Amino acid sequence: MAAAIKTQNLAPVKLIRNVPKEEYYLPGHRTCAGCGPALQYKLVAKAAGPNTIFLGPTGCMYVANASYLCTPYAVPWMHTQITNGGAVASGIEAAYKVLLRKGKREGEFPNIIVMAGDGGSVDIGLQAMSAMMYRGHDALFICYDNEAYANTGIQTSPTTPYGGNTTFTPPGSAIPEGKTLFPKDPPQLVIGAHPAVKYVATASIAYPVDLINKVRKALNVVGPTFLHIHCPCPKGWGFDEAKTVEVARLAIETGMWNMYEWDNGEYRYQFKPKKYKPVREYLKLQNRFAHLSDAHIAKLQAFVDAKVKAKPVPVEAAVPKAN
Amino acid sequence: MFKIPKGKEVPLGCVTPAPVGEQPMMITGNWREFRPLLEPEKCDLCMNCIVFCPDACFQLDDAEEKVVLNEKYCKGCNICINECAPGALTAAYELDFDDGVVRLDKPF
Amino acid sequence: MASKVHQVTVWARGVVQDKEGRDIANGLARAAGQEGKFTQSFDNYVDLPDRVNVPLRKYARISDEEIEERYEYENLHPEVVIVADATIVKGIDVLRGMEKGGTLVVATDRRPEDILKFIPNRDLLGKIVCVDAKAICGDRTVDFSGSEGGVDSVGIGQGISAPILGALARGSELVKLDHLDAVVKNKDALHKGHEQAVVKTLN
Amino acid sequence: MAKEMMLSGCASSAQAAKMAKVEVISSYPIRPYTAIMMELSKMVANGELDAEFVHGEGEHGQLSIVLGAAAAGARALTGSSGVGVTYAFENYSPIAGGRIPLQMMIADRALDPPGDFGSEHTDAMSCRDQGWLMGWAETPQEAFDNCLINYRVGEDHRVLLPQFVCQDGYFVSHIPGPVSLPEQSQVDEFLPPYNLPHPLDPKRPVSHGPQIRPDQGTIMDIQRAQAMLDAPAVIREAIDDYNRIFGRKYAPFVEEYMTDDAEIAFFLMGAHTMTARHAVRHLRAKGVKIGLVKLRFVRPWPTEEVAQALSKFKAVGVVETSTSYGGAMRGGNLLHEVRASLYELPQRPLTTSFMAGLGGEMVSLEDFYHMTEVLSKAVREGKTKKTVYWVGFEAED
Repeated sequence: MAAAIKTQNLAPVKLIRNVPKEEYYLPGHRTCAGCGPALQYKLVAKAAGPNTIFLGPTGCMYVANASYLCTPYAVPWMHTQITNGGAVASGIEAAYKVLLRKGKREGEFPNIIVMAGDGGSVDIGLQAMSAMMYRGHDALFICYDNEAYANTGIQTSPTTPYGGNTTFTPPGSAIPEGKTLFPKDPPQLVIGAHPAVKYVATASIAYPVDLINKVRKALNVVGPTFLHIHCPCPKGWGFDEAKTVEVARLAIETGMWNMYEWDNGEYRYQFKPKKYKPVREYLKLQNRFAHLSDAHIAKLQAFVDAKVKAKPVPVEAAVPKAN
Repeated sequence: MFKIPKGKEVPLGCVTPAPVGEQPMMITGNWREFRPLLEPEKCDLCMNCIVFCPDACFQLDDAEEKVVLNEKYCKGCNICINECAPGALTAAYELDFDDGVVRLDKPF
Repeated sequence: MASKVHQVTVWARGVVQDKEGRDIANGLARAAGQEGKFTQSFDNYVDLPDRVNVPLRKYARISDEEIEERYEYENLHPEVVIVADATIVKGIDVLRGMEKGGTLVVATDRRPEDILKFIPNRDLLGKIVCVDAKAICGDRTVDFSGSEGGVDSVGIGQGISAPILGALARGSELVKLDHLDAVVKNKDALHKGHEQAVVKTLN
Repeated sequence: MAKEMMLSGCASSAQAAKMAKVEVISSYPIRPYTAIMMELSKMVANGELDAEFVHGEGEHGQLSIVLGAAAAGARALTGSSGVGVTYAFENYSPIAGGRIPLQMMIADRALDPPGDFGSEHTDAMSCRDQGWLMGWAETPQEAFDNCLINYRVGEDHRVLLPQFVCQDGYFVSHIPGPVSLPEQSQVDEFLPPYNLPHPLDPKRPVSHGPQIRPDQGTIMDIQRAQAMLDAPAVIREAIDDYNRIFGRKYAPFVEEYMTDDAEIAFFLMGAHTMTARHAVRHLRAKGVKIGLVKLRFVRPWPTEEVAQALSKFKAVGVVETSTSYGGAMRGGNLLHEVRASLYELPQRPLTTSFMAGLGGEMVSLEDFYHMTEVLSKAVREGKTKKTVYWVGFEAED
């Protein structure tokens, strides 16, 4: 019944000097010096532009950004509980559909973007996120992944890597490796079971032009889309705050993070190294892995090796496409 | 009916106006131990400092000929120095400068 | 009327000095407790969660009698202010709430005069103590075990907090070096801080 | 002209929502409120109602969806029952604190364990202190009317609070009663379009809900407290207008029945009021000086109206259909508030609590006669024997 209202076509950016100058995530926020998630927020806001509504489930990107009645968002923004970013976005999207249809609001359908941490997306927020995607709401759900519950003081989340030292997985004589579990895979969760989703991608702050273009591609799609963005956290991971981008780059070079798009059933990879560096080079920059023994590192290396060698599942066969 | 002491006011429903250009109630220049210092003759406008600053503190000037640092908000993470392709940025100790930081009563 | 509660405020940088800043407050309180004083030490709750480089406050309180108002957010009237990273003096009114005649301890390689020029309300000070803590033991222990009310599993005064506490004992009667010696891990740095501190009396 | 129909509370509630022109609806199935959503989904499917119907992923999701919708500027409706009401609990305070005036219809139900689908007020009553308007309907007609009245009051800029519009599960929600459906023009005259002062709109960017310091928390609490203080005047205005436009005779807060010269009275809300009315009528015929006071709003609690209404009696029986385990009265929730309302009076009636209808058990005329005996005895003896009577389960009276 509802006609597609979105007509926008956000153009891709070719070079770093074509990155839009306008800022919608402004200076004046309480995120860490060298904050990876803040950097991705800035880039996402640039990519999306002024006709955007951000939703902020509880996490660093709520608490550190919106501290003490100050927010850095030049566009509308709303806090949501850590549990329900996807559901609140669904309601806003539904409201805009009906308000535009009835002529109560004018203009282009807004970009609705949920900016959820790993906890607010694939842990406590999973149900609301999955439902938003299942129902096909026209919204972009971003999981900015700093691999821990950082705002509460660095506790383990489902995306904390094996061997990560967090305040809930401290290494000790009985549990020497710290975190013993291997992480959830957010984009595969989304791709694997949501027929309404047409576009999923991973991105990294190390490659800002690629990140901006993936955001724009996702926003041009009518329907739910998902981005999983790697955002190193100097506090939680224990590295020098000047090295945030360097650590992000190294994650890709070692295979700890993989850059790809899933575009309506088709995988495309970006920045895939010809030869991967050993994960040890990535680990040694970070205090959270300082306690790992050679055996632990070998286990992590084997996990990464298997991951980078694995062929993606031909998802068209597994999940039929919705119209 | 109620008397709200100054400094404790909260807008109705905790809805605040969106900031314009910057959030002047959260000045973060005083977080900085080392400030990035640009040697203009080395700068080739690679734009890395502009793109990689998490706090949006670097911008091109109006003539688009040089990059300008917003010292009011720069937290001194020095990502810009690490990412500067031609090596035009160096870290300078903040106490070596008399100016460049807004002095606040409280941390925020 | 309850007896005077001596307030000490520590300013440090978020994350990179969070534990060291807390160590200064905890070390001071524990050392003063050794001589039978009533003490408390606590983080500024509103400054948390701390972010890398954010200026944050840790507090200690020392009294000859029981401290009656223990449940407060801030030290509103510090008589001693300790600045673990000197650049903080440029961006924050660290002497806010201080009565005339207070003491400022700064970890810096600069001279007291060089620091004082950044402090417009310096006439409040009776004394300034500078110590080149970084040169003595510049380590910044980063550990989250003692944050958010947890129990510190590393111990007090391993890094930069040790020489700063030594300097404090030079410039203030609130705590004695002997008592700090019993509490602080890096005793060498503690004593060097005590010896090398530059004390300048003002007014 | 108004149309007379036999409708269940669920069906009448859906009719009211349609006439309120709700724009976003979020559903999740749980008995017994489900039929509200069944009716609304039919209306949306056949084009009678132009609204977005969003299938929530649970009650928590339902409340989150309508929060987003109402914050964006659309009139929003959701609903639930029993454990569904409590599953959504996290959302109640943010919605009220953010001053988002959406509506939640509750057909009440006992909480687990174990699964009991009977009517009980405990589900909604557990949520009564979050800053939502709250009241119960006695009939499908009142359920219809309360939807419109609550939207009008909640959306008024002097109030801006969300609303729990409650009805007893099964008794009101499922048993059809006569409902007079007004003309749309009457509803339009009564209920202006939804107009949130601060919607999420890229043309007028605002931030909803940044963090505050602990010393600012009281201010947020005061805002909600003030809204509850301001609500009664707005409720009175709305009820006056409602009665005028729709030809009803509602009292804003407490309705009295046969209270002239009454010595004893029942105080209650919701479905069982109807049986109590008939009990009172029969008892009057036998010469018992009894009346009834019905409560229409639990929040804001009408302290003065309750005190004034109850002060003239010698004994009041508070009929409770909710539990407050270990509370001051060891019974339900209403007696706490009734006694607090009476505290300042120089002459207070004897009060006692009747735990009745819990878990959905029916409350019969006989039960009310029995309660009347207890109250009459208290008047004769000048004191109550017990503070709380579990009706039908006391070893001795």
